Amino acid sequence: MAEAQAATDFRAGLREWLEANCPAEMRDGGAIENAICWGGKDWVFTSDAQKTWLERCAAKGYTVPTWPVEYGGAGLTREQEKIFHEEMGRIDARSPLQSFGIWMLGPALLHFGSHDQKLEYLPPIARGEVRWCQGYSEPGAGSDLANVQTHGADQGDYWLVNGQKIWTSYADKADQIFALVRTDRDAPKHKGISFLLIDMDDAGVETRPIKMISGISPFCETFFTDVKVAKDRIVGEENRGWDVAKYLLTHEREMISGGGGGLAGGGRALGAVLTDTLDQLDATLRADAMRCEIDALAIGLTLERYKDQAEAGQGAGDASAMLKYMGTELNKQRHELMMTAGGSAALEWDGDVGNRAGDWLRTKANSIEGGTSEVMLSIVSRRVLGLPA
Amino acid sequence: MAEAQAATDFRAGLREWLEANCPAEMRDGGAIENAICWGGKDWVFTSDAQKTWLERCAAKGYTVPTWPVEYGGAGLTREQEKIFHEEMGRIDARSPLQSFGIWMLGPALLHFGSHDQKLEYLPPIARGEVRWCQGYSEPGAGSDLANVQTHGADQGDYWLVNGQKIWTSYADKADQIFALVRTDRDAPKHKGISFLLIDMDDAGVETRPIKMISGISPFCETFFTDVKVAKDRIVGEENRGWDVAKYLLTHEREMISGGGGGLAGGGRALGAVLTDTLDQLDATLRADAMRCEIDALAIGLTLERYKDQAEAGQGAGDASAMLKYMGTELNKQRHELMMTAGGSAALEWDGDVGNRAGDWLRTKANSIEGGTSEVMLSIVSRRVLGLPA
Amino acid sequence: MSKLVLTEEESMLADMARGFLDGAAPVSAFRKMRDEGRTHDAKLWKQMAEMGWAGVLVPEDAGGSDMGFAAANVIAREMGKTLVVSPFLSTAVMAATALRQVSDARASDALAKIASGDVTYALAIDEGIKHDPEATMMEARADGNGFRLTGKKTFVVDGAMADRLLVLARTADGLTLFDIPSDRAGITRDKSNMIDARDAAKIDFENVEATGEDVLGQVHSAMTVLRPALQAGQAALAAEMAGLSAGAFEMTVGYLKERKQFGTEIGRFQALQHRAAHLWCETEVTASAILNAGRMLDDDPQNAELAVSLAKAKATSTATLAVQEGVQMHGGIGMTDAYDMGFYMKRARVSSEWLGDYSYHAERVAALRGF
Amino acid sequence: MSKLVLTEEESMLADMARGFLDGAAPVSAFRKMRDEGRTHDAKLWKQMAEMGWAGVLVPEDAGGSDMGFAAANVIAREMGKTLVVSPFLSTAVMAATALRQVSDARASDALAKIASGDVTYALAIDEGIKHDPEATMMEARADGNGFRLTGKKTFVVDGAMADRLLVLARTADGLTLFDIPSDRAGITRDKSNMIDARDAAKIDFENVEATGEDVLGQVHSAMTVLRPALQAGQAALAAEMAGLSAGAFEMTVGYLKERKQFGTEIGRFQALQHRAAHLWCETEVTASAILNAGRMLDDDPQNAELAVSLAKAKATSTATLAVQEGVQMHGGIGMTDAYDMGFYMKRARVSSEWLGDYSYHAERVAALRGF
Repeated sequence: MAEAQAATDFRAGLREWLEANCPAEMRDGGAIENAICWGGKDWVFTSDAQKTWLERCAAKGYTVPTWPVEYGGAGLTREQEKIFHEEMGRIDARSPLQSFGIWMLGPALLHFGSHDQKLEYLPPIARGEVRWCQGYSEPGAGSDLANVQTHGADQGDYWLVNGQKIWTSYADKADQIFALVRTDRDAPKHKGISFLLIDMDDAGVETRPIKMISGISPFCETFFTDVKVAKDRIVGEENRGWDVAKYLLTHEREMISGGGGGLAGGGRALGAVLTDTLDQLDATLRADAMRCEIDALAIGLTLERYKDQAEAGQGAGDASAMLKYMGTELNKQRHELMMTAGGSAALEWDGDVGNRAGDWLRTKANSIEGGTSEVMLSIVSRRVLGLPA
Repeated sequence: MAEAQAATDFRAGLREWLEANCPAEMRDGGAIENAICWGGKDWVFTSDAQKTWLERCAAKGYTVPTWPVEYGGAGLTREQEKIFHEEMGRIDARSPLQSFGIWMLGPALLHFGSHDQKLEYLPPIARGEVRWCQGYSEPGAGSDLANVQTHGADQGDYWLVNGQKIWTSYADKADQIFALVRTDRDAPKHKGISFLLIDMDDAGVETRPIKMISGISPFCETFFTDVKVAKDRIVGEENRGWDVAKYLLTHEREMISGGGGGLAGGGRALGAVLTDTLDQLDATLRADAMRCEIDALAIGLTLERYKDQAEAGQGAGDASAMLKYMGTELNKQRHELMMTAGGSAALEWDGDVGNRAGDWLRTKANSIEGGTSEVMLSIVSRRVLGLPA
Repeated sequence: MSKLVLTEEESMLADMARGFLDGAAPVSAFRKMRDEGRTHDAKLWKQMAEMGWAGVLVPEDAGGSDMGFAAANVIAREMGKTLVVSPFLSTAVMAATALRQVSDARASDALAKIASGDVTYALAIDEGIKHDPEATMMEARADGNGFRLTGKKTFVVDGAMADRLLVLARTADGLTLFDIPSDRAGITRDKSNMIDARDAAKIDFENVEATGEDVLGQVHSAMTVLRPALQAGQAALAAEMAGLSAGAFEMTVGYLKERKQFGTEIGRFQALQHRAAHLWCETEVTASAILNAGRMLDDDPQNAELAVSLAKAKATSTATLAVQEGVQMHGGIGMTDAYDMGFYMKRARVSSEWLGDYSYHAERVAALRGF
Repeated sequence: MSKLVLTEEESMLADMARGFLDGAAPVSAFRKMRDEGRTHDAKLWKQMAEMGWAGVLVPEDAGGSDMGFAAANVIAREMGKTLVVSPFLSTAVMAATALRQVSDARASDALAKIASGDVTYALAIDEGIKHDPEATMMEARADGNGFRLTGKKTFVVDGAMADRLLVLARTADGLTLFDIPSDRAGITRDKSNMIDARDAAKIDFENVEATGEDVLGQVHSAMTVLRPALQAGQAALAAEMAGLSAGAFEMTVGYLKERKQFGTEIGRFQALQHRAAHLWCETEVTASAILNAGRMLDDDPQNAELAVSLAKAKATSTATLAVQEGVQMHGGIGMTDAYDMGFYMKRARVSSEWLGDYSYHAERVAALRGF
C-alpha cells in the first residue's frame, strides 16, 4: 500500500510540474518528423518553446528519465517511468529530446563505461548538447556486421583510423560518432574489433549524405583518413568491441521495433487513421486494418511485457530480434495500407496528405537497418529454438 | 475456316451422342468423392447407370479421350478435348472413370512403353477393368523419393522383390501396382532404380490401410516379401526407372494441382459457396474469398495456358512444380474458408454440411503428397531461376 | 495495472499444473479417451477439484480457491499443451463467473458445488452456426409465475454430459439466462460427433418449465451475468489455444531437429528455420495478449472487452498457423491418425470457432478501437 | 476462343519491342528524364508511332497497324520491364479505343492523328482519391446548343502534357464524355509532383465551353464509349505491371546470384530461394490472366470485364510483392536513389492505384462471379 501511495504521489507531483512547465506549443504530440528535437551543438531550435521545454526537462533529468541522477537522468523506477509516459501522453506532450546518444551510446556507456566516461559523456547527451551518430556498417558488408574493415593502427597513445562507414544516420548533423574499428587484424572476426568514440570535427573525418528512394537523406557515408583517436576514447576493452556492439544492437532493435513510442504508445487505431481519407473501408482494407491493429496491440503489449520482465530480473534474451522483426514488418504493412487509403493523393510528394509516400518508402528500410528481418529470424532460429546452423 | 467447321461439326456430333447416351443419373456433376467410378476387377458399381455410362464411354474411347484409338482412346486433338470437356460440363456429366492408370501409368506407357506393352496394358485401363496404384514412397524417405530401398534381386528370368512402400493410394483396392525398385545397389542413387509392374495378387504382396487424420484411409502401406516379377514387367530400361518416375511426377503434380478438374473446371465461385451457409460474409471472409477466387481463376488459366503451350510444342518445363505448389496451397486455403463459413456445423463428422471437415483435413495432404510444397519451391529455385543449390 | 509478467505464484501454479498433467493427462490419455469414445474423466476432474482448479474462480467462503482469471488462464494454457479434456472452461470458468455475478444463497450453493467438483455446467447459448448471443431466438414464454422454454440450441460444448445448463432465451423485454438441470422434462440432448472428439450437443427444448427461481440474475438482463462469463471463457479459451500452439510447436521443433532428409536434419533448411522462427514470434506476442487479458479481467473487468477479444483473435490466428505448419513440416506422418499432430489441428479448429471466431473478435477490436 | 499462347507474330513483336527499347529506352533513360524533370520524350514517341505502336488499336484505313489488344499488352509489358515513359496507355490504348467506338469522320480523323503520333490524349475521369467513374460530380451544364463544364479532375495521368482531354461530366440524364483540346479557355492544369516522376495533373474546369461536336459518342451515354477504353487501359496497365514485375524480379534474381554475405552467395540461402520461387510462381499465373484479358478483349469484348479485372487485380498483387521482395532482398543498396529498384517500387505503387486498385477490381471479380 505504501508503494501504491508513493506512485500516486509521484504522479500528482509530476502532473503538477508538467502543467506548470510544458509550453502549450509542445503539447501537440509531435508525431511528425520535423517536430523532433535532436540536439547537438549545431542544433537550431524550431521555436523558443522547444528550447525552453528541453532546458526544463534536462534540469529535472526528464530527457533521460531512467538514467541515474548523477549522469543527468531522473533516476526513475520502471513503475515511475510508466507513469511518466502516461502523464506525458495525457497532455500530448512532445518528447523533449531524441538522439542516438539517448537510445544507444548512453545504454552502452551505462553498461560498459567507466565512472569517468559516464560523467564525461552522459550529461551532455542528457542536456542535448552533443549529438551522436553510429558507425557500424561498411560498404559491402551488409548484414555481416562483424565484417569490419575500417582499421585502427596502434600508435601508442592513439589509434590511426582509416576506412569507411555507411548508413551512418544523420552523420552530417552529428558532433561525434561511435564506431566499430578493427584493432587486431589477426584475431578471429569477432575478437579484433574495438568500440571507439570519434569527434566528427577531427581532421580526416568526412561525411556525405546518401539520397534514398524516399527522396530524403537520413543516412550518410562517412570516411576516415588517418584520423587519430586517443586511447581513452574507447568503450569496453580493446578488441572486445563486439560485445558492446551486440548489446547496442539489442537497444537499436527495440527502438526500431517501435520502442521509441510509435507502436506501443496509445496512438490512434490504424483503421481510424484510414478513415481520415476514405469514407468507408472496403472489405480488403478493413480486413487488413483489423489484422494490423491486432498485431500492433499485441506487439505493443509484448514490449511492455519484456520491460516488466527485465525489471523482474527475467532477461528477455534474444527477444529483441523478435520485436525488431515483428515491429518493422508490421510498420511496413501499416504504411502500405496508409498508401492504399490515401489513393491518388498519396502518390504525390508533399501532396494533400503530406509526405505520406516518403514515410511509406522510409519504412522499407526498417526491416533492413539494424539487422535485416532475415537475420532476426536466423537469430531466433538458432538462439531461441536451438535449430542447427 | 475448314478447321472451325470441323470443330463445330465435332461439337454437334458429340452433343448428340451425349444427349443420347449419358444416363440422367450421371448428370449431377459428381463432385462428391463416392460418386467417382474407379474401376478394377473388384469394382462394385453404385448403380446400373454408372455401369452403362462407363461402358458406353469406353466403347467410344471417351474414358481416355486423348489416347490413340488403338489403345482404347478416342484420339482427340487438344481442341477437341477442350470441346469434349465443355460439352460434358454443359450437361453436368460425371466423369465416367478415374484412375491412377489413366492419370499416371497410361502417360508413362505412352511415353516409355513398347508397342506390345501399350496394347497389353492400356485398353484394360481405358475400359476400367484394371485398377492400378503407385508404389513410390518408402518409410522414412519422405521427400527424398530416390531414396529407394525396396530391392529387386536379379534372378535371371525375374527379379525377387523385397521391401516396403508407403502412401500407396488405394493399394487395398487395386489390382496392380507400378513401383520403383532398386535393381542396382552399387549405382548412384538415381541410376539403379527400375520401374516395375507388380500384380497385387502375387504371393508375397501384402497391404494395410493407414488411417489418416481425416478419419479415412486413402493410403496404405504395402509390403513385398520374395515377390517374383517377370523381366518383361518393366517400363523403360532397367536401372532407368527414375526417368519414368520423374516424368510421372509431373503428371501427378498437374493432377494434384487441380488438373483433375477441381479448380479449373467452371465450378462455382468460392464466395458463392460460402454464402450457402452464411447470409453475409464479414470483411475478413470476403477479402479472403476474393483473393482465393482471383488465384483460382489465374491458376486455372495457367493450366489452360500450359496445355496450349504443350500443344504448340512449347514445353512448360518445370512448370508442373509451380502448378502443384500454387494449386495445392490454394486448395488448402479454400477449405480453410469453407470451414470458417460452415461454423459449428462444419465441426462435426458428417454433420449438416456433409463431410466438410474430412474434406478439409484431406486437403492438408495436398501439399505433401507428390512432392511437398518445399520441394516444389526448391525445384523452381534451381531449375527455373538457376539459383545455386 | 498489474505487471505483464507472471507472478511467483502463477509460475508455481504453471509448474505444478504441468507436473500433474504430464502424469495424469498426457496426450496419450486423450488418445485413449478418443479411442474409447469417452468425453469425460470423472476421476481426473475430482483430482482437479481437489487441487482447487474447479474452484479457481469460486470465492473462498464458498469453498473455492479464488485464484482469479489470470490464474485460470495459466491452468487453461497447461491443459492446452497436452489437449486435456475437462469441464474446466464451461464449469469452472464460465458458469462460476456467471454465478458470481449473482449474490444469493442459491448461487453460493451452486458455486460451492462447482468448487467441490460435484456439478458440471454447459452454456446453451448459440442457435446458428456462428457465435452470436444477441441473435437468440429461443423463446421463454411467461407462464404463470414462471416460463416455458421452447427452441433449439446448437454447439453446446460439454452439453451432452453436463449436469446443469445455462440457457439463454428471449423474454418479453430482452434476454434472460436460466440455470436449470439438464434432465428437466422436455429437454432432449443429441450428442454431436465432434472432430475434436470432445463433448458437444444439440439440445432441443420443448415447452420446458422454468420457475422464477431458475432465472440467473434479473429477468430481461441476461447479459449482465452472461457477458463477464463469456469474456472469462474467451480469455481462458485463448490461453488454452496458446498452450495448444506451444504443444504443437514443441513437437514440430523437435521433429525439425531429429528428422533427416537428403542426408541432413530438416531443421538445417533455412526456409523451415525462418518459418519456425516466425511462428515462435507469433506465439510470443500472443502470450502477451493473453497475459494482458487475464490482468484486465482481474483488475478492471468493466473495461476488459478489448483485451479479451484481442487475446482470442490473436490466439486463433497463431494456433491456426501453428497446426498448419506443424502438419506440413511433419510431412506424411503428421497426416496419420497414429501421430498426435492431427489432434492439435482438430482441436485448434473447434476452439477457433467456439465463443466467437477470428472475425468476430477482430470486428470487436475494430469497434472498440473506433473503426 | 484463341489459345492462351503467344502467336508467332506476338512473340516477334515482343522480341522487336525488347530490342528497340533496350536501345532507345533502358532504365537509365528513365533516370535521365527523372533527373531532368522531363515526363515526355517526343522523339521516342515519334519512333514508336513509326513502328506502329501509336496506332496499335487504330484501324488500318485510318493509318493504324490495328494489331489488337493482346498485341497492345505485349508492347505494354516490354515497356514495363524498363520503366519506359510514353503516352502509350493514355493515347494509343485508351483514347484510341474510345474513339473507335464512334464511327464518324471526326473520330476517324482523330484516330489517324493518334496513329501518326501527332496528338496525345489524357483521360480526365476521376475527382476523388480513388478510381470511380460513376461517382463523377463534374457538371456539364446545357448552354444553348452546347455545354459549359465546371469542376475539378484529379490524377489525370499524362494530363499536363496531353494535347487533348477526354473529360467525363454529368449531364441531365447521365454521364457524357467530351473530347476537347487541353488548351481550351477555362482549363487550368496543375502538374502533380508524382512519386513515379511521370506526368499527372490536377485539372480545373471553369465554365469551359463544349459544343455538341465535342461530345464523344452519345450524350448521357459516356460509358458505352468509356467502358471499353477503360478496360483496354486496365488490361494494358496490368501488362505493364507484369513487365515491371519481371524487370524487378530479374534484377533481384541477378543480385541473389552475385551478392555474397557470410562468405557465400545469398542466393544459396534457402529462405530467399523459396521466396524468390514463390514470387516467380505468382508472376507465372499473372501472365496467364493478362494473356487471357487480351484474348477476351480481342475475341469477346462484351464479356471481357471479368478477365480484365482479374488481370489488373492479380498484376497489382504480384507487382507489389515483386518490388517489396526486390527492395528487401537487395538490402540497403535497394533503398538508395542511385539504384534502380526504388523506381520499380514507386511505379508499381502508382500503377496499382491508377484505373482501380486491387480492391476495386477484386470487388468486380466477386460481383461478376456471383458474390
